[in-house]
Amino acid sequence: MNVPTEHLLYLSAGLFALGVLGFMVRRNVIVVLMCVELMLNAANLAFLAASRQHALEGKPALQGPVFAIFVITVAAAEAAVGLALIIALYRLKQSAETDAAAEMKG
Amino acid sequence: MNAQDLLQMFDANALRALAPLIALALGLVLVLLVGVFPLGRAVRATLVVASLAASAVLHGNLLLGGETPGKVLAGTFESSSTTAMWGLVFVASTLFAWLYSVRYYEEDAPFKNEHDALMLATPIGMMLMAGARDLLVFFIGLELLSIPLYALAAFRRDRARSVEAGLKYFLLGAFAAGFFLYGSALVYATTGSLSLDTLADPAARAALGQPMALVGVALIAASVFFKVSVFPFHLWVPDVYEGAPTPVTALMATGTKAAGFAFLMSALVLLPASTASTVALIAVITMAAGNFGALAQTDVKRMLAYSGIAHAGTLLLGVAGAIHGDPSNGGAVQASLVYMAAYVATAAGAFGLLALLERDGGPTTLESLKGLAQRRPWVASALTLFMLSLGGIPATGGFLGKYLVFSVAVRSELTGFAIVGVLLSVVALGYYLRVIIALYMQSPEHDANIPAPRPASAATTLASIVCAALVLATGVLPGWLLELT
Amino acid sequence: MQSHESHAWLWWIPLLPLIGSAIAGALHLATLRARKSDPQASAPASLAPWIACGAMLGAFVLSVTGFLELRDLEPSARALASTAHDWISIGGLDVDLGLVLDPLSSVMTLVITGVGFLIHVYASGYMKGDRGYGKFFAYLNLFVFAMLMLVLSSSLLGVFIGWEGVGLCSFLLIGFWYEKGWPAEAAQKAFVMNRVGDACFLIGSFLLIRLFGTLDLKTIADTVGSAVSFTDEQALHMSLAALFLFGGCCGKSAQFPLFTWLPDAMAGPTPVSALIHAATMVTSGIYLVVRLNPLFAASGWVLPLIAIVGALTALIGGSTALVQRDIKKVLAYSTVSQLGYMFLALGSGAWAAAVFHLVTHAFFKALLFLGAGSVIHGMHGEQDMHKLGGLRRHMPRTYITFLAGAAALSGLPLLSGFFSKDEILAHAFASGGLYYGLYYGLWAVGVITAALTAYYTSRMVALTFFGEERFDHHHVHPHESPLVMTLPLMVLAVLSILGGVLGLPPVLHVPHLLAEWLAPVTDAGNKILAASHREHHLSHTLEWILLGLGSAIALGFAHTGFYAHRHGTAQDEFFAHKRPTLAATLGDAWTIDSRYARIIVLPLRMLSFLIAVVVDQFAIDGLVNGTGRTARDIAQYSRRAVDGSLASYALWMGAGALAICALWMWS
Amino acid sequence: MELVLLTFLPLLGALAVLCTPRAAEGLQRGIALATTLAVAVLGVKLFLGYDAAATPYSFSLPWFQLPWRDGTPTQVHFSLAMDGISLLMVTLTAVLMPIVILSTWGHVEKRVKEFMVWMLVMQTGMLGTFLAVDLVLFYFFWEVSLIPLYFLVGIWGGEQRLYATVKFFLYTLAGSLLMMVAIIAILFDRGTSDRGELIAQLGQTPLEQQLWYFAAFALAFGIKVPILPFHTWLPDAHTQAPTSGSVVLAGVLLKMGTYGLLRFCIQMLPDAAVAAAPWMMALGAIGILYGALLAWAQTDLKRLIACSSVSHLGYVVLGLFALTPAGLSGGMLQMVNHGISTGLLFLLVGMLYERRHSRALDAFGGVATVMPLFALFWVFTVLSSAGLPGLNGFVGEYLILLGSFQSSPLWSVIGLTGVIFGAVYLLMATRKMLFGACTNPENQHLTDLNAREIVLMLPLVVLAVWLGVRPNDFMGKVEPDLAKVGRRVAEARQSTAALEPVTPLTEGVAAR
Repeated sequence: MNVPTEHLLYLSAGLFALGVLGFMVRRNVIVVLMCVELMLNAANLAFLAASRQHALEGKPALQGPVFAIFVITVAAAEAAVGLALIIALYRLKQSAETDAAAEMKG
Repeated sequence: MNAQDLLQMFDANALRALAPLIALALGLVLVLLVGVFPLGRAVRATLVVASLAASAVLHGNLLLGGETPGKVLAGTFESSSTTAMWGLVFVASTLFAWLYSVRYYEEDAPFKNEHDALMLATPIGMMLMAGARDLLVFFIGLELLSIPLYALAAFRRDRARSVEAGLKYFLLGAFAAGFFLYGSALVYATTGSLSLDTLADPAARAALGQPMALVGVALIAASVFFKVSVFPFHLWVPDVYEGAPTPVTALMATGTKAAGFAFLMSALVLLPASTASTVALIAVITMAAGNFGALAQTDVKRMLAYSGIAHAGTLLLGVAGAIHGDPSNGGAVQASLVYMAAYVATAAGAFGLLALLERDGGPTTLESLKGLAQRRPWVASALTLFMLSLGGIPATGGFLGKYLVFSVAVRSELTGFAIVGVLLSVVALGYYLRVIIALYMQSPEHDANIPAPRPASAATTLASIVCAALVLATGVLPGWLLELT
Repeated sequence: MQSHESHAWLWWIPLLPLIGSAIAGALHLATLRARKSDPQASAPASLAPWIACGAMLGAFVLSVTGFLELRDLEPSARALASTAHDWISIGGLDVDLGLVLDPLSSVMTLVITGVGFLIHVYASGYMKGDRGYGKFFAYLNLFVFAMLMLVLSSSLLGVFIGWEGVGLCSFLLIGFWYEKGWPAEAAQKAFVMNRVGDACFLIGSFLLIRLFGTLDLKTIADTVGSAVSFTDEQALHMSLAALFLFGGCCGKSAQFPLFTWLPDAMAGPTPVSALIHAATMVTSGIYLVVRLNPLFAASGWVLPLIAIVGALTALIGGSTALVQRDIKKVLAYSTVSQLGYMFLALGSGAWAAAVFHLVTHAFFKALLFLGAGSVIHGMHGEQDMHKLGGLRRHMPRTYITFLAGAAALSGLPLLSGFFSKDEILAHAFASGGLYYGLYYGLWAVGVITAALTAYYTSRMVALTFFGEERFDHHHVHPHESPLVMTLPLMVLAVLSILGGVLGLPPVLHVPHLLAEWLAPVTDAGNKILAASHREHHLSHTLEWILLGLGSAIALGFAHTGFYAHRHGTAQDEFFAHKRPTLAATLGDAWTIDSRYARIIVLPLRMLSFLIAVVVDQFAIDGLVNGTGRTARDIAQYSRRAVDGSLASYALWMGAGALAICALWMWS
Repeated sequence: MELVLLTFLPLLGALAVLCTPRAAEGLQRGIALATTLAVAVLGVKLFLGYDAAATPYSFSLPWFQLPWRDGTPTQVHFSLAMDGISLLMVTLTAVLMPIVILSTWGHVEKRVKEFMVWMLVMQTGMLGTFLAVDLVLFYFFWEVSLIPLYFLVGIWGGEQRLYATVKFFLYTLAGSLLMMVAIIAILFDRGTSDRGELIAQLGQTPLEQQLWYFAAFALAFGIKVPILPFHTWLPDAHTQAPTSGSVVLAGVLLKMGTYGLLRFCIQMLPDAAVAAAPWMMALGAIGILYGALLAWAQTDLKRLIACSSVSHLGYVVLGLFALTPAGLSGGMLQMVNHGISTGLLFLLVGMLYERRHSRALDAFGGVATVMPLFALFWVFTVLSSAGLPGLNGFVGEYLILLGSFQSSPLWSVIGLTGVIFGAVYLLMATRKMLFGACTNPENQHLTDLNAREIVLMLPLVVLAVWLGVRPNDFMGKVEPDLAKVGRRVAEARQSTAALEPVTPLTEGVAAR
C-alpha cells in the first residue's frame, strides 16, 4: 500500500487541528492533556511522513524518526509531571475540571 | 552514521563546549544523591553553588579564553562567545533564584533536594536552547527547561494558587510545545532539514518562502513567543508568575525569557525580512499589553509579571530590528544580551525582595508596601533602584539595555515603532512610580496590623547586594558589559 | 558738540540723595528695632530729615555750581559729561552709563534740587510724628536720585532707569499710608498705567536703535539735526519712534488717555503730591520731548498729535477741576491741565516755552500743594473744601502764600504763570495756519482752559480761605503751620511771583533768558521746524493783543470765580442741582476712568479668569489629565482579556498563531 | 579635573550624609551645607578665573563604546567642558544651592537625611547637565536630575503632592524619552556623540531631518522650560513642592530646558532653529501674555509665582529664538535673572508659609505692618521680577524685547504686554498681601524675618543689584560663546533661503 505523503500530512493536520480544538473546548484536565498528546502525535506523524518522502527522494531522512522518538520520550516525561499536577489539583479542589484552576485572573 | 562516528562526535572541542552543561548535570545528580543521606542543608547548598560556579567559570573561560569551540556535535550545537555570555546570564539568573529560595519555603516544602535539583536542570535547558543549531536540540533544551519549571511552579502543592500556576503553565506549555513540534515538522517536510545552518543556505531559504514552511515558521515563532511571553501568547504570565513560588517566578521571568530570546536571535534565519514590521507591530502591542495590564494591578508581584511582558515586547522590537537588517553587525545580539543581563539582575532582585517581603506576611500588595521605607530602609531603597532600572532611568542597567534596543530599532528604520515604544515606557513609569510612592510617600493606614519585619537571610542579602551592584555597575560604567558582549 | 571732559563730580548730584536715602532707610530700620522695646520710639528716625535735607542741599549746591560752570562756557560748548563705565555692552547693544549736564538738564536739576529741597524742609514738619518718618525721607530722597538720573543720563536707557525709578518711588509714596487700603490701590494704578507708557517708551527705544544704532541722546539729536533729508522708511520709523516715546510721556506726564492715575495719586502725603505729582516727575515727559526735540520736529504728524492731546488734556483737566470738592483733587486736575498746556507748547514746537511753563508751574504748583498741605495739616486732615472756609484768619502766612500761587496759576498779569502760559498760547496761535487751521482751534481750547483755570483757582481760594467757617469748631481747631513749613511756602511764593523774568515776551524787548539758555539744545529742532516752515513769528501788535486778551480773561474769570464762591458752597449746590448730569460727568473727569474700568480692566480680568479656568484648567490640563485617565481606563479594560480561563488563553494563542500565519503569508 | 570635582563633590557629600545615623539631623544638615558651600566656593572661583580667550576647563575620558555601522563602534566619552554658557548656569547652581539648603532649616523637619541626600544628588545631576559635552552623558545627567525632585515633592510636598510629582515626572519623562530617540538617531547618523563635532557636522544633514531632531529636542526642553501649552505640570509641582524644592525647580531645573534649547536646538541645529524660529517666538510671546494673565487669576501665592514663571520663561524663549545677538544674550541673562528673582519669591513665600501655614492671598493683608523687613525684601524681589531698571530683571528683558523686535516686531510687542501685566499681577499680589489694614487676628502676631532668613537671601539680593548695575561683569564671560552661536545662526540664515531675511540694522540716518 502506498499512501501519498500529502494524505498523511492532511491526516496529521486534521489530528493537530482536532487536538487544538479539543484543548480549547474540553474542560476536563485529563482530556485536555490527551488533546495535547494528540497534537504531539500529529507532529510525529508529519515527521514520519516527511521523512519517508525525503527517503523516497534519496535525501537523508534520519532526522524525522529520531525527532519522533524524542517527542515520545518527552511526552512521557510531560505526562508524568502533568498527572502529578492533576492529582495535586484534585487533592485541593476535589475536581479535575479546568474551571477549578481559574482562581487567578485580571 | 555508525556508532564509531557517534563516539567521534564527542571530541575535545565538544567536551569543552558542553563542559558548563556537564558541570551542572553532575551537580544535579549529586544533589539528588546526597538527598538520600541525612547530610543537611550545607552540603546541598555547597553542591548547588559549586556546580553553578563551575559552570560560570567554564563559561567565563569560553568567553575570555581565546578561541571558542564553535559548532560541535555534527553542527547541532554551537559554543561561541555569545552563547558563553548567554550562559553566564543563565547561571546568574539561576543563582539569584536559588539564593532567594533558600529560606523561602521554610514551612511547607519538604522536598528541598528535588527543588534544588529541578532548579539546576533549568540552566542546562537554557544553554541548550541558546546554543542550539538544530531544532531538535532546541526542543530538548526547551523541555529540559520547561518540565522542571512546571514542577517548580506548583512546588507549594498545598496552595491552590501554586498548583493552579503549575497546571496552567504546564498545559499551555505543552500546547505551545505542540505548536513547535508541528511547526518543525512542517519546516522539515518542506526543506528536508532541521538544522538552522542548512536552513540558512539559499536553496533552503527559498523553500522557507513556501506557504507550508511559513506556517511552520509561524508556529515555531508562536511557541517561542509563548515562552518569552509575547502578545497574544502572554496571557498565562500574570497568573503563573503570581501563583508560582516567588523565587521560581524570578527564574521564569529572567532565565526563560533570556533563553527564548537567545534562541530568537540565533534563529533569525528562519524569519524572512518581510516579517520585520509584523514582528515590530507585535512587539509594540506586547509592550502596550504589558504596560497597561500592569497599570491596573495592585499586587506588586502580578504587576511585575505584566512588566515582564512589556520588557519582552521591548526586546522583541530589537529582534524586529535585527530581522529588518540592523546596519550594525551584531548590534542586535549585543543589545539583547545587555538588556537581558541588566534585566536578570533587576528583575531577579525585584522578585527576590518580594519573596523576602512575602515572608513578612501575605501578598505583596501596594497597600502592604506603604511606609516600608521607614521599616526596612535598605529593602526599600534597593526596590526603588530596581523599579527605576525596570523603568529604564539612567544610571541603572535598565537604561543601557533600553537605549541599545531602541538603537537597534532606530538603526533599522523602525523609528516609528521606537517612538511608540518609548511613549509606552512612560506608561510603565506610571506604575513603577506607584511602587516608589507606596514605599516612600505614603504611610500605612493601620500601623498595628503590620507584622514586624523578619531578618533577611544571608543568601537573600547577598543576592540583593549583588543584584543592586550589578544594576548600578551596568548603569554607571557600562563599558565592561559592552566589552564582554 | 558734546564735551568729553570727565566731570566725575557730576555723579555726586544724584549720588548724594541716594546716599541720603540709604541712611534714612537704615535709620528707619533702626527705629523699627527700637520700637520692639518701646512702641512709641521715634529716636533714630528723627535724624532722617536732617540727612535728607542735607543731601538735597548738597545736590542743589552742586547743581548751582554746575550751572555756573556751564554759564562760563561758550553756548555751543555748554555740556559737562562724565561716563562711569560702559554699562551694557551685550549682544550688540552698547550703552554707556553717563551723565551730561547741559543747559536743559541744568534747568531741570536746579528745579528738582531747589524745589525738592524746599519740599524736603517742609516735609520735615509736615510728616512729624508719622510712624514711617524715616521711611518717608528714604523714599523721597530715592525719588530725587531717580529723577536726577532721568534728567542727567546721557543715554535713553539711562533715562529709562530714572523713568522707571521715579515711577517706583511714586508707587511707594502714593501707597505710603498703605494701611488705609485705598492709597495702595491708587499706587498700583499709578504704577500700572505708567507701565503702559513705559512699554511704549521701550518700543520707541527699539525703533531708535534700529534707526540710529545707539541710544545716546546727544548722538540721536545731532544725527537728526544735521541730516539733510530722510527716506520715506526712515521718516516713518522716526515718526513711529516719536509716537511711541510720546506714548511713554503720556503715561508719565499724565496725558490723555493715561492721565487718570494722577488724581488718584493724591492719596499720598501732600509733600509727595507737591514734589512728584506737580513739580518734577510728571514733567519728565516734557523733558524727554525737549531733549529729543529734533526727532520730534522731524517726525511730521506726531507734533500736531501731541498738540491735540495736550489741548484735550488741558481742557479735560481744567473742566474737571471746576467741580472738585477735595482741595487736592482740584490741584491734581489743575496739574493735569497745566501739563496739557506744556504738551500743547511742545506740539507747537515751542520747546523753550514748554520748559518755561514747566519751571513756573513747578514753583506755583508746588507752592499750592504745600499750601493745601498746610491747610490740611492745620485742619487735622480735612481736605473737603466744603468743610473749610474762612481760614485766612487762622493761617495768615499760608493764606498769603497760597494767594500768590493761585494768582500765578490763574495767570494774573505779570506773575510767572501769566508769562509762561501766554507764551504757549502765542506759539499755538502763531502755528495757526498749519494743518487747515488746526492750531487756531487748539489755541482757542487753550484760551478756554485759561479761563477755566482762573475760575477754579479763585473758587478754590474763595472756598478755602473766605466765607464762613464750615468746620466743626468743637473738634477742629485750625492753626497756622510751624515755620519749617511756612518758610518754604514763602520762598516758593516769591519764585512764583518773580519767575516770569526767566522768559519775558519778545514785545518787551528784553531777552528771553530761558530760551537763550536752552538754545544749544533746542536749536536743532527749531532749525528743522523752520526748514519745514513751521516756525512763525507774530507781529508785535498781535502779540500785544494776545497778552491783553490773556490778562483780561485771567482777571475776568478769577473775579467771577471768586465772587461766585466767596460766600460758601451755594454756587456749587446750585450747579449740581441745576445740571446734575454735567456736574457728575465733570466730577468724574468726563467718566473716562470709570469707562476704563468697564471697557478695559473688566474684560481683561474676565479674560484672565477665562484663561485660568476654561483654557488652562479645563482644556489644556484637562487634556493632560485626560491622557492619564485614558491610560488607566485602557488598563482596566485590558484586564478583561486575562480572565483566568485556560480555554480562553488557548483560544488567544490559537488565534494569535493563525493571525501570524496569515500576516506572514500576506506580506 | 576641577569640573569633575565640582560635579561630584555634591555626590560625595550625599554619600557622607548617607553614612550618618538617622537621628543626627544636625550633622546631616551641616554636611549638606558644608558641601554646597564648598561647591559654591569652587564655582565662584571657576567663575572668577574664567577667561573665554584661554583654554576652557574641560575633562574627557573614554566612557564606553556603542555599536555603530558595520561593526565599527562609536566611542562615548565622559566629557565635561565649560564655556561661558555653561559657566553662568553652573555658577548659578553652585550659588543657589547653599541658600536652598539653609532655607530648609525652617520647613524640613522630617526625614532630614533623605532630604539632604536627594538635594545633593540633584545638584550633581544639574551640574552635570550643564557641563556635559557628550550627548549621551547629557541625557544621563538630564534624567538623573529628575529623580531627586520626584522624591522631594513626593515626600516633603503638600496635600496634592503625589498627583503633582507623578504628573511632573511622567510629563518630563515623555519629552525626554523622545529626545533619547533623537539622540540615538543623531548618534547613528553622525557616528559621534560629541557636541563639538556635532555642531560642526549636523549642518550637513538635510533640513528635514534636522527639523525632526529639532522637534524632538524642542519638545523635551519645551516641556521642561515649560513652554505653552506644556506648562500645566509646573503650577502643580511648584504649589506642592516644599519651598526648597520650588526654589531649585524655578532656579535651576527649569533652566535646564532653556539651556538645552540654546545648546542643542539653536547651537547644534541652527538651520532648523532658523526655520522654526517664528513658531518658537510665537510660543514664547504668547506664553508671556498667557502666563501673566494666568497669574493674575490665581489666589494661591505659590501658584501665582509658578504662573509668573511661565510668563518669565516665555521671555527667555522669545529672546533665544529671536536669534539675534541681543535676543540670545538677553535670553541667557534672563535665565539667571529668573533664577534669582523667582528663587527669592519662593523663599519669601516659604518663609511666610512657615509662619502662617497658608498661601491663600485672601488670608493675608497688612502683613507689611507686622513684618516690615519681610515687606522690604518682598517688594524688592517683586521689582526685580517685574524688570525694574537697575535691578537684574531689566537688562535681560530689554535685550530680549530688543532682540525680538529686530526679528519680529509683532511678537516683541505682544511680549511687551507682559511688562504691563507683570506689574499688574505682582503688584496685585503685593497689595493684597502686604498692604491694607492688618485685620486678620492670625496675621497680627507674625514675627518678622530672623537673621538666618535674611542672611540666606542676601547673596541673591546682592546678585540682583549687581546684575542690574553691572551686567557686563557676568555677560562679558558669555559673550564670546554666544557670539559663536550667533555667527552659526547667521550663516544658517543666509543658507536658508526659505526665510525672509531680517531687515538689518540700518546704520542710521547719519550714514547717508
